Amino acid sequence: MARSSTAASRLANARPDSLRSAGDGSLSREQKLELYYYMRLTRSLEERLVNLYRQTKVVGGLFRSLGQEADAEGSAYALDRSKGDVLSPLIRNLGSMLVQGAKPNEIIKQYMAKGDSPTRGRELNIHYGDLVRGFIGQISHLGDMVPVMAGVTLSFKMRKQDRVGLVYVGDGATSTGAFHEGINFAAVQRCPLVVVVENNGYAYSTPLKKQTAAKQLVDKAIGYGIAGEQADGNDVIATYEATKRAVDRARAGGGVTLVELITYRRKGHAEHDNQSYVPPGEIDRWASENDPIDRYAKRLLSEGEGGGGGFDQSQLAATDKRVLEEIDRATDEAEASPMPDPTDALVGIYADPPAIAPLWFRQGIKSAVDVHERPSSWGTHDV
Amino acid sequence: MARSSTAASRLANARPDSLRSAGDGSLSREQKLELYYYMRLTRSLEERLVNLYRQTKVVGGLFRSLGQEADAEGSAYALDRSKGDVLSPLIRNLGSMLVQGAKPNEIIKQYMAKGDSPTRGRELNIHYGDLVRGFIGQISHLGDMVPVMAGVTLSFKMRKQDRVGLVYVGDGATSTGAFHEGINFAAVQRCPLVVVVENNGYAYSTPLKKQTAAKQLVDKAIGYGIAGEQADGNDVIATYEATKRAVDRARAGGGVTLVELITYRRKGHAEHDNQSYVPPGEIDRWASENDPIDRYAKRLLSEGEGGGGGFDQSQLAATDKRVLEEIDRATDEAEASPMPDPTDALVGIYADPPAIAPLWFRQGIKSAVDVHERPSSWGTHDV
Amino acid sequence: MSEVTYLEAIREALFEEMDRDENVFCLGEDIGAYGGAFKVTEGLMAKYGEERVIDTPISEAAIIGAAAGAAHMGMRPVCEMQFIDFISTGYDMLTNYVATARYRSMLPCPMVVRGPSGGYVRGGPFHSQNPEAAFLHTPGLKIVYPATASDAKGLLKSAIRDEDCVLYFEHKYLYRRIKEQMPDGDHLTPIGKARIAREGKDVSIITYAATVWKALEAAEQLEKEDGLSVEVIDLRTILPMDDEAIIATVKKTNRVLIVHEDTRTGGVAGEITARINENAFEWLDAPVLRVTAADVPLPYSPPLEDYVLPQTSDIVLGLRKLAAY
Amino acid sequence: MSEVTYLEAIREALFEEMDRDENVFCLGEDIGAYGGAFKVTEGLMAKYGEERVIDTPISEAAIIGAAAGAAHMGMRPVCEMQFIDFISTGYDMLTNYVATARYRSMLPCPMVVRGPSGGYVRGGPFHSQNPEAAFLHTPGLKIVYPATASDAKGLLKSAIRDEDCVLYFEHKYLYRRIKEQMPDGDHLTPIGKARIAREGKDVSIITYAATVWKALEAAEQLEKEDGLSVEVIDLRTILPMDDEAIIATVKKTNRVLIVHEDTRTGGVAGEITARINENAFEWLDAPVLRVTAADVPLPYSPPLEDYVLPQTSDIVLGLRKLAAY
Ligand SMILES: Cc1ncc(C[n+]2csc(CCOP(=O)(O)OP(=O)(O)O)c2C)c(N)n1
Ligand SMILES: Cc1ncc(C[n+]2csc(CCOP(=O)(O)OP(=O)(O)O)c2C)c(N)n1
Ligand SMILES: [Mg+2]
Ligand SMILES: [Mg+2]
Repeated sequence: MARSSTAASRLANARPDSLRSAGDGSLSREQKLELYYYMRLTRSLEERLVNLYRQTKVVGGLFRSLGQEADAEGSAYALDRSKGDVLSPLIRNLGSMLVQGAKPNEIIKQYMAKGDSPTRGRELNIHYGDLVRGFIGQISHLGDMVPVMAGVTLSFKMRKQDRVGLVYVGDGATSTGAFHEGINFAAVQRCPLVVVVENNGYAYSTPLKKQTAAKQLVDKAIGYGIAGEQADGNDVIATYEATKRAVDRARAGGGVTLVELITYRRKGHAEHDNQSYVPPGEIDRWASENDPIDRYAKRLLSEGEGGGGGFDQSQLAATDKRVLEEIDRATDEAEASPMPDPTDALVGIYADPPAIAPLWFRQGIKSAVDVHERPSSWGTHDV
Repeated sequence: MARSSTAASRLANARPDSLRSAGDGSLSREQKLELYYYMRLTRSLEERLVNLYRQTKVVGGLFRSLGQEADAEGSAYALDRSKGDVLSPLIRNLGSMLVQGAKPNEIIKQYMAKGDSPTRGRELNIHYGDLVRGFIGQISHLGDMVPVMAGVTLSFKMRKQDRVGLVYVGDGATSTGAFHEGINFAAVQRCPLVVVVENNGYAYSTPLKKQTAAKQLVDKAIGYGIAGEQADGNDVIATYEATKRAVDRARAGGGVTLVELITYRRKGHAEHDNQSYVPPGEIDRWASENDPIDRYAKRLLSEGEGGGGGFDQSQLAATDKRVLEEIDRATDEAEASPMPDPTDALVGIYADPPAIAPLWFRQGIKSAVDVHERPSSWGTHDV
Repeated sequence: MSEVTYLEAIREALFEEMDRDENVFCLGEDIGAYGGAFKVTEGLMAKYGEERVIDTPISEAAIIGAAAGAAHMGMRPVCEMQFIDFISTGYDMLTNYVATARYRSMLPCPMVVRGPSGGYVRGGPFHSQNPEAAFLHTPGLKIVYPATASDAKGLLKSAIRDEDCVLYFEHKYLYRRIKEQMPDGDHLTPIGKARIAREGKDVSIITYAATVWKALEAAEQLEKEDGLSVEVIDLRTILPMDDEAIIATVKKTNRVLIVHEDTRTGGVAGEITARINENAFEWLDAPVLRVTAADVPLPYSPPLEDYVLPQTSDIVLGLRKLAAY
Repeated sequence: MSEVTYLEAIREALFEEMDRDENVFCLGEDIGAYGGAFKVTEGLMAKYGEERVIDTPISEAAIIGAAAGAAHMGMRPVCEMQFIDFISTGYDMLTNYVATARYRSMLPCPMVVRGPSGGYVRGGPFHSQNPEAAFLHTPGLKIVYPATASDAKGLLKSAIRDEDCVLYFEHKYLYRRIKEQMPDGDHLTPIGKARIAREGKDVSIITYAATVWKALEAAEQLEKEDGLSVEVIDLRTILPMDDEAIIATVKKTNRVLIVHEDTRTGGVAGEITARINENAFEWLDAPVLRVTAADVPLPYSPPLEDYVLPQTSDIVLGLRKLAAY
């Protein structure tokens, strides 16, 4: 059982074109269109954030998943929200959060550090979660979410709940001790956990070959005694199917699966990164030949009725339009939102006490910078 | 190259008897006898320590490698001391230190916390090292020596030295984040490092199946993209040969090898452990059927002249005698050694300053417990 | 009822809380079949089974991280570090993930991390640590360190019920050396409240954990030999600190000696001194002094360990200096 | 010579030391081809090659551990943490292995761990940390935290030459905001020596890193508005602490405000307060006070971050309170 996908995992030196092409799973027409919707929503939302970033309305850095929409969305789609499945995204998995029900206005408010954003201005970008909708907010320290999700899924097992967890890590994050300890712990406990390794070729500027000497990341499954799956991360149906197998295995008591999705990070680590370390032509090649939305749209348009496809262009265009309207509304709402009240900073470190007292030099002072003008030599954000 | 030993590593569910039996490498008669000497020295020295422990002359716990002498000694013997190879032992690798030139009197003094022990009473049992002789002292935190040895061997590579490093970890220590980060780092850098995983079936009371879901630990090599070797850890020639292949590979620029040596811990984690968690009969079976010294002695006695063996009983008996004399002398010396001078505790935290000043309430006081009798309610050692 | 040791008190707390709340479970290395390196969890697995008493791989970061994940879902995990020294490998997980979960993500993380701590046992540098100062610096964590058997029980029960993460340090020197009759019923020691271990009026000692007993010995000696009345405050909780109790004793005796077993620089005594300065400076008739371990990794040989760790005689000297000030 | 920024000063130190000693090498995430997240190491790989400027996997514990191993063999590794917040995952390696190597095993471990630290940059809870207090508690480590460009250079060069492990925290807010002409020649700032950043006689501020500049602003304001003369001590080295300089300023002004950007409880200010109490209590005309961050994980939204971190106005209030005492 634990070795069920040795065949897939043996595909040495896999490159997107060498991966087996996917069927269409058993997705209904509505689901297929919904998948398209999430991919488009992710891309357009990030594009809107780029605009806001250029207008300096975003506080801090901006992270893109351009060209990786198929992997986060396809894999998250394999979970069953009605059963209470839970995932934990990383910085390039905005799409997976949207699939679980995160809303564009929340995301924009987070990026704008607004007081009514999900974290009330405490955490940045997409670092937030909602257990009710089934996603848990990441912290920056890579790898740490793997043990956490091992524990989340351990609780499913202990309570005999029919729930599955999914945690994302990048190729870079597989080098962390936390990844190792977490996946091993979950493997021994046979937790219902899917570990999706998004292999996008880079960790910041570091190419895969400086991250690991392994030929392929799915090989790590062997050392943990767990199942491995590998799929073309730019084929949304393939990522869906590979993850679905893993989710089904987890739900059936088969324990942990490591799913390697092979994709490519077309933008820099964050918006400021000029990607000078990328070999010339590489990005263009992926953009022109292997864009996951282009590929999926083509497929939706060309597929015959029998396969559940055969959409026409106007249906996709209507989705694109709907997405933009949604994002417009979200932007308006976010822009109109207030910044946090400074003293909210003192609330909620503990359940008891629910708030701490201001320090003596701040007693009665509501905002540090209102009372005393910030000297011009002390700017604001520019990490 | 990195997969050179896939054959060995594929030996699923290996048990000692299913492992291929070893040749005799290319060891000379003298070397064969020397290997016997080290195994006997290790065992007898530990037996002496047990006596001292029962006499409460040992401070703290006592750790045995009974039944594991073949793996530490055989593997360490594969290093080339004349080239400046370095190893880092764990608690059950006393034998590897002896091979590198550690002396029984040092070991006994360490266990007795003497002032002229290698660490001057600062660290316990075999936690000490000597770079000149080529071994580095471990700390208690399992896994931490793997990154350290990655760095030691990185320096060999940077300086183009013809040296190899070897680090021991137990089956339990493979679960640590430090092990993972260190072996991966060394793998990417192609450091001349051999990682010996001593699989003795238990980590304290925890059996292997609760430590990892992997069928065999050598499988972990695959996930790191490094070579793997597996050998019967109770066959000293087999451990020597497997490790020798790894050492040769490292020296030739072939990078890291993970060597799994399959053995069995016949004593408890430490002397106080009653091994109640061990299935009945298991220990006896290993003791009667698979004692590494018995096996090796038998082999030395039965081998024909041509193979370099054919020793007679008197030669082995002479070695046994020599070992006991050595240990007697070492014990006498250790017993006669002074305890440390209390104020030596303040020396050598930094190079600069070379010593710290005593705290104000200790100024002019040489020994805390001389000036003020320790209340009877405050005992001494009994961890 | 008969007296129970500090160690048995901890075990009683575990049994009672696991009985009370099915969400409570234990995880750690060798805590199940073996009952733990010090046998604290002995009998637990036999009663509650492998699902609720989990023998884990050697992975402190995963133990703590998995506890956090389970705690998010409403479980009440109690993690054992085989020796508290190994909590260092979970430092990131505790300070960055666990401590901030409620604040940054409104996610409760009710869990306990406990383990044998402290020296005076010839354990050497890696089996004798006192890690409280390393975590004092982390808002979002709570830290308790009981000195008596009844507090060992009462604080562990409170820690398990707390809505946040509590680091529960238990002093291994005290495990089998002190005994006490347990209070009746559902005994809870409140987190955040110090205890007056001995009333006095001339000089105060503020301390916690094993050195509470040394402080009491020194106090007795001073009463006998110098006729001085020494108050001993046992903090019990290190974070959040009981400022009220600290200020009260300063106002009463006007002279304070802080004693801890941990090394001096960056230890908890500094924080206490700062709080006294801020809140009760006018009440001080003498400087706040510290008796602590010397700033070295704790050596293992008896003469060295004895020299490095604070002894009763040191406290006596400190008290005399303060009294004479 | 033209002025160089704090960031360029760090880079100059790296180039000079790598030139001077072939045993010096750098390792860290994205420091090579990319030149580091903040471009501190830009140009280094081009000059010294991949062997001496190593792009590592995302493995802080391995970076630190490997540095230790190389240092044992006589190399002089300089580790970069991409953000100093990630040093937490190397906490065990630093405090247990590195810090104790000389003491327990007589093995030198000369290495530097450096990285962008500190807030005021909207970095949120995991890109703004000040980890000095977490390590203050570890004998065997040294800690420096420069406030000026020339100290940034001089301390890094000294750290690389030190025979022990030095944690070198560089404040990312200062990277490109301050500039200075570098002293000529082989400029070394001694480790363990504080600096009088501004002479004064009425009140003292003891601080380090970015808040040195806020302290100087507040001092100026007080001089102008209140006619008070404020002395500002820039510690530069946190461990070992320069007791002499601390005592000297106490004896001079008799009033001390300690300022740090880090959270309050368990921060460095407590230790300084304790040392002042022990060594110069009689010289105090007022309690030692602290202006620090509030005890919360640092939030990211500007109004929150501004509220949590110490501002110049807070220091002004603190100084006025002390002066009026
Ligand atoms: C423990 C830790 N070390 C360093 C970093 C800094 N860092 C943030 S993202 C990143 C690269 C991540 O690469 P990868 O895991 O491949 O994810 P990707 O960005 O490609 O999606 C690094 C080094 C971090 N967040 N955590
Ligand atoms: C990080 C860490 N966690 C826990 C321990 C406590 N501990 C000491 S030895 C041991 C078991 C080690 O098992 P293994 O690695 O298999 O080595 P063996 O004793 O079998 O040789 C444990 C859990 C430790 N030393 N370090
Ligand atoms: Mg990546
Ligand atoms: Mg073992």
